Amino acid sequence: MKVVETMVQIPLDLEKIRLDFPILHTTVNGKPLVYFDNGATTQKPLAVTRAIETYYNTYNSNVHRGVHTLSQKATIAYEESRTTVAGFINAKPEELIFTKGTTDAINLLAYTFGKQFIKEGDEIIISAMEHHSNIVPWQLCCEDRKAVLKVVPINDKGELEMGEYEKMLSDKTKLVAITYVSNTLGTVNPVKDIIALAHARNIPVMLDAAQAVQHIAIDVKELDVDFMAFSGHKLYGPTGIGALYGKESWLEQLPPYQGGGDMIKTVSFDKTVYADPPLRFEAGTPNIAGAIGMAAGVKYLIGIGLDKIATTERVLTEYALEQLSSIDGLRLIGTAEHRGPTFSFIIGNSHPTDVGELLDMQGIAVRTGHHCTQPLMDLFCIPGTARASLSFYNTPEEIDRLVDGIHKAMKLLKK
Amino acid sequence: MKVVETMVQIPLDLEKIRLDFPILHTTVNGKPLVYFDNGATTQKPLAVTRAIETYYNTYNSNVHRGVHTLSQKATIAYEESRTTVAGFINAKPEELIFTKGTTDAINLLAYTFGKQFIKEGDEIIISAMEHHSNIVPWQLCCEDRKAVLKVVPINDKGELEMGEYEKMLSDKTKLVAITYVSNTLGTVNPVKDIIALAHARNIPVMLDAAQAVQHIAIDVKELDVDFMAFSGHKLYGPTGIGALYGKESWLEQLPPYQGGGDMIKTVSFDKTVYADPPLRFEAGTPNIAGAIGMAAGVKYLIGIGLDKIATTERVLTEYALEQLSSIDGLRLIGTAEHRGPTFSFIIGNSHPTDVGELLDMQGIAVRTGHHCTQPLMDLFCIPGTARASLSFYNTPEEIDRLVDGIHKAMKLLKK
Amino acid sequence: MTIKESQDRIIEDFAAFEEWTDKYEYIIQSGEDLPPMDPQYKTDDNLIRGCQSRVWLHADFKDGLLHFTADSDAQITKGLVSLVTTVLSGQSPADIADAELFFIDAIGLRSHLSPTRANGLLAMLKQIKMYALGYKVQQAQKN
Amino acid sequence: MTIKESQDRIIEDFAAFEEWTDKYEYIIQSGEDLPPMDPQYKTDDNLIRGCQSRVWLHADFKDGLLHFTADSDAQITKGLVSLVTTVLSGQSPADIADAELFFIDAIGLRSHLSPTRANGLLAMLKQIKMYALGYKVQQAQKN
Ligand SMILES: Cc1ncc(COP(=O)(O)O)c(C=O)c1O
Ligand SMILES: Cc1ncc(COP(=O)(O)O)c(C=O)c1O
Repeated sequence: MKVVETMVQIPLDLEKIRLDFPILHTTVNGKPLVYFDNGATTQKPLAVTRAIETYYNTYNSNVHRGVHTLSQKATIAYEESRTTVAGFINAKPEELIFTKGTTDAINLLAYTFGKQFIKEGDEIIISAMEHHSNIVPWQLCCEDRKAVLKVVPINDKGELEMGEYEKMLSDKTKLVAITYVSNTLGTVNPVKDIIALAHARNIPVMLDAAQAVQHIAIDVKELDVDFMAFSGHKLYGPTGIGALYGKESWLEQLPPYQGGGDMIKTVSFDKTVYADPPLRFEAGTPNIAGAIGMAAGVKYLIGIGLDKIATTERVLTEYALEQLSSIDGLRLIGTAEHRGPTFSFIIGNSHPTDVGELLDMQGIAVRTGHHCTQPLMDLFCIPGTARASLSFYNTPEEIDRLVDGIHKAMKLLKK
Repeated sequence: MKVVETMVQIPLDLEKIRLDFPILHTTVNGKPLVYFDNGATTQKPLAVTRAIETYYNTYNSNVHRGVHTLSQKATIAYEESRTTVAGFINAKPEELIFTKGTTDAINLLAYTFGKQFIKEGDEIIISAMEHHSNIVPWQLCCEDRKAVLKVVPINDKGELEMGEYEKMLSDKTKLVAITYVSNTLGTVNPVKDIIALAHARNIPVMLDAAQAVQHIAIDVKELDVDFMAFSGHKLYGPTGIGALYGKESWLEQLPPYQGGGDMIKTVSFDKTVYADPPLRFEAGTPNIAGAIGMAAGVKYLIGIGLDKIATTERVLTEYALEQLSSIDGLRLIGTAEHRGPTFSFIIGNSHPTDVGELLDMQGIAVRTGHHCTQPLMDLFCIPGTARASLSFYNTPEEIDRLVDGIHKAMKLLKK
Repeated sequence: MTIKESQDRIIEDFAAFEEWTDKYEYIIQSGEDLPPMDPQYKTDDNLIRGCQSRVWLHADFKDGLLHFTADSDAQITKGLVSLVTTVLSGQSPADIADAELFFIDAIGLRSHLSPTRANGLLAMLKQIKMYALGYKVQQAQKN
Repeated sequence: MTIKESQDRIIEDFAAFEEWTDKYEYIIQSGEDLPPMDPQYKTDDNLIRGCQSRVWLHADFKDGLLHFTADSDAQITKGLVSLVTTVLSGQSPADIADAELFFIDAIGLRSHLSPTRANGLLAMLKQIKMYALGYKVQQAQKN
């Protein structure tokens, strides 16, 4: 597949789209920036920054319980943002809790679900490819509730061992918490099967969709998933905002997480009555600008077309895979059949940091290190990887620059 | 005190300062906006929105552990923001944890301090004038730890009964958590005495400074306070960001709150080692733009001069107090000797909502309701109040418009 | 008068007002004109709790028609409650169930129907519709 | 050569480079020229853990002078470590303690000293200073 061929298959006018992202036109170390660290955080279209600016400059106000005009406007915008983000995954607004991000969402669930449903000896299932944010909250939960954390192993390609998973499910299992897409390996997990197998035993499933919502159109009803967590900042939105989706029937059963303003019906020193979901789980002044910005990001994506985004990313993925695989001495970590546009690699016995630095000198931003998946690094017996994670606004030429950059780095590192 | 006299005493060029706040030049219901809901959230100077915009458009990237240039820039900016906000209260950066806001900060403390130090039968002291955010987390903590929540009463003027407080302190007391400034009554509490009395018994004190940092220059070292919580959005900064200050010696002793990326040293499925404070308490991708915006807001205030802000607000407070007190049939709720620019009032037996709505029709934004202090409302036997809360960017003429507005509302409501 | 007619009349009244104060005077006066609610009906069951103000609503079914008595602790809400009950009281369950209440929007007080307002008015309207539907079904079964 | 002189020499070497690649070639080559570290010194005690790469540092005190041997698992870090030990090895504790390491900044690699970089270089420099101070105090007490 040549670059020209590849470009023909891309259904988006990338040059035009890139105008929406001012940062893509900056330079790093004297070279035009190639931003391949989208797995860590995506860049923001002007639609997002402008929505935030408009909010602050024209209708900033605290939400809920205010009768004055600005407060009404801000409340309506905040609640409409909830509706927009919920609609994006085909959920009802009542089923969408705004959180600080994926990590906050998983902690919220681990605490409240743990408190309500997890008893001594119970089991929670995660996988070997989880991000620390989907490991540590469950470790803390299991420690607290004297429960057991079970880990689904993966094969050499970085795919879940579904047979092992099936065997792990038992009457002791109270929750399955697994990532939809691996942030390190790029693996897209068979979530439908994961959910079906768990539901066959009436076990609820939480998906860590931090690396999924920006690449795959998700319909929570069709998936029949019970809980799902994701971050705004990886979805072309602001930092400090994210969401936890939960089926109404589940959310109703969960006790509050944080206490404070907005999450209560009535407070007295003797007895406090909590509000219904989702407000029950949103204590304190929410990240109003964050929610508005997140909704603006979601609307921007819908405007471009989720199908076109998916096609573009598939083409880029194939091209990158082909190009990277052709580099002698480069080892891809994660070669799953079903994958997203995320490529972890190591070069000979080079340290990923060196590779990252030499690419940075050429204006190419990749992440290096363990990507918050230390257990996975231990499994592959490597200290870390360099990771190029792509977005629909990346171009085939940028992939060529990466390949050239890697060659140059290899030469310097004598690999 | 007449309006002209008052204006002479104000050391700031308000007209010039108001140019920094675009929203102050908008209209509501056809009248120029008078924004007196600063207690709920303050408006944002251009310095803040521009800092956020610059971040997103020129160096947006995830922080920590990145070697590429953008990530380095973002990390440095994030950590410099920590230094700026810490410096604002004379704390060391290691003592400042970024949180979602005051509510998040208090919940963080209630959970971690509770887990580490609170046992069955222990006591935590709060006061009768606390915001729900400084009540409910302690209720949840006491419920969890089987501890007892003690409430310092207040007098008719809305001042703490310091004698009662002193009597309440005992060997069972493990923590005092009290507000610095009441969001409903405007009362400024004698925090030095509160801290001295607690420290005499080696009891740590947490201050809820959500309504204090924006009005009073605070030096945590001089105060010798152990913990302090505050919000960015009430300090002319963005929503979704705030801080918990904690003395190093205390923070070191606290277990983690949320689990996830960034708060760990090493993770394995067998054993996870947590990072040192403050990162130990900042799981997941932080609100990077929020921290940068909060620091920009703090720098803006320092640029204006905290002393000038304090003087301006004192003059405005005196003028407003005089003008409001002169309204026949208006009852101030909260008449403490030491007070900030926050005025809760009721008019005859009118419902606060009616007053709020009629003021809104005149372009004047006040908050109405219980202000998240239901127990306080119960104490005063009222359903709520209308609350005008001022900032240094408000003017004496705006106070005049409020007074006129109240007269008009009274006429319509026949009070 | 039909539900539509009495709404049109209110809208007509409001059309004459030049000042927003006239509008509010009218609304507040309507609240004062509302016949006092029998204390026995001011029960928790009849209470519709908004976040800010409270509304009590009681329905009577007589001779095939629904009659509402209501109250609120806030004057403006009470005025609006009064207008709504004036429009809907004495109508048949079927007519009430099918009615479209356009007058609130037309007189510029739509914001009072916003779920974010939480003054009880929206909840009261829902409650009225529920009563009406209930009686409508009941009558249909009888016939 | 004094500490200042060897730093000046490195800066001079770098001044000749036109391309960034030349700079990195030099650094990486310096790493390769670093005498291998005796495995017995590659202990956890001597390990300085950065977030990304790791550095081992061992100090020997002989005839009033400090000698450093070091290693890193990353080539660029190792090169910088090599330059630093070349500059500082064989100097007196007092000179090392007082030394200002300006060359890293001068050759354009200041970012490697950023605490956010966490590649172990900054921590290594701190460790070297601590050794030097320790021996300096020790010597002062002896005299
Ligand atoms: C005294 C006080 N404490 C706590 C809070 C809660 O702050 P936030 O909503 O920003 O978390 C507020 C703000 O409403 C307050 O006024
Ligand atoms: C798979 C996965 N889960 C969870 C997270 C945590 O997301 P956040 O840092 O936004 O809370 C990330 C992001 O790093 C991720 O990639």
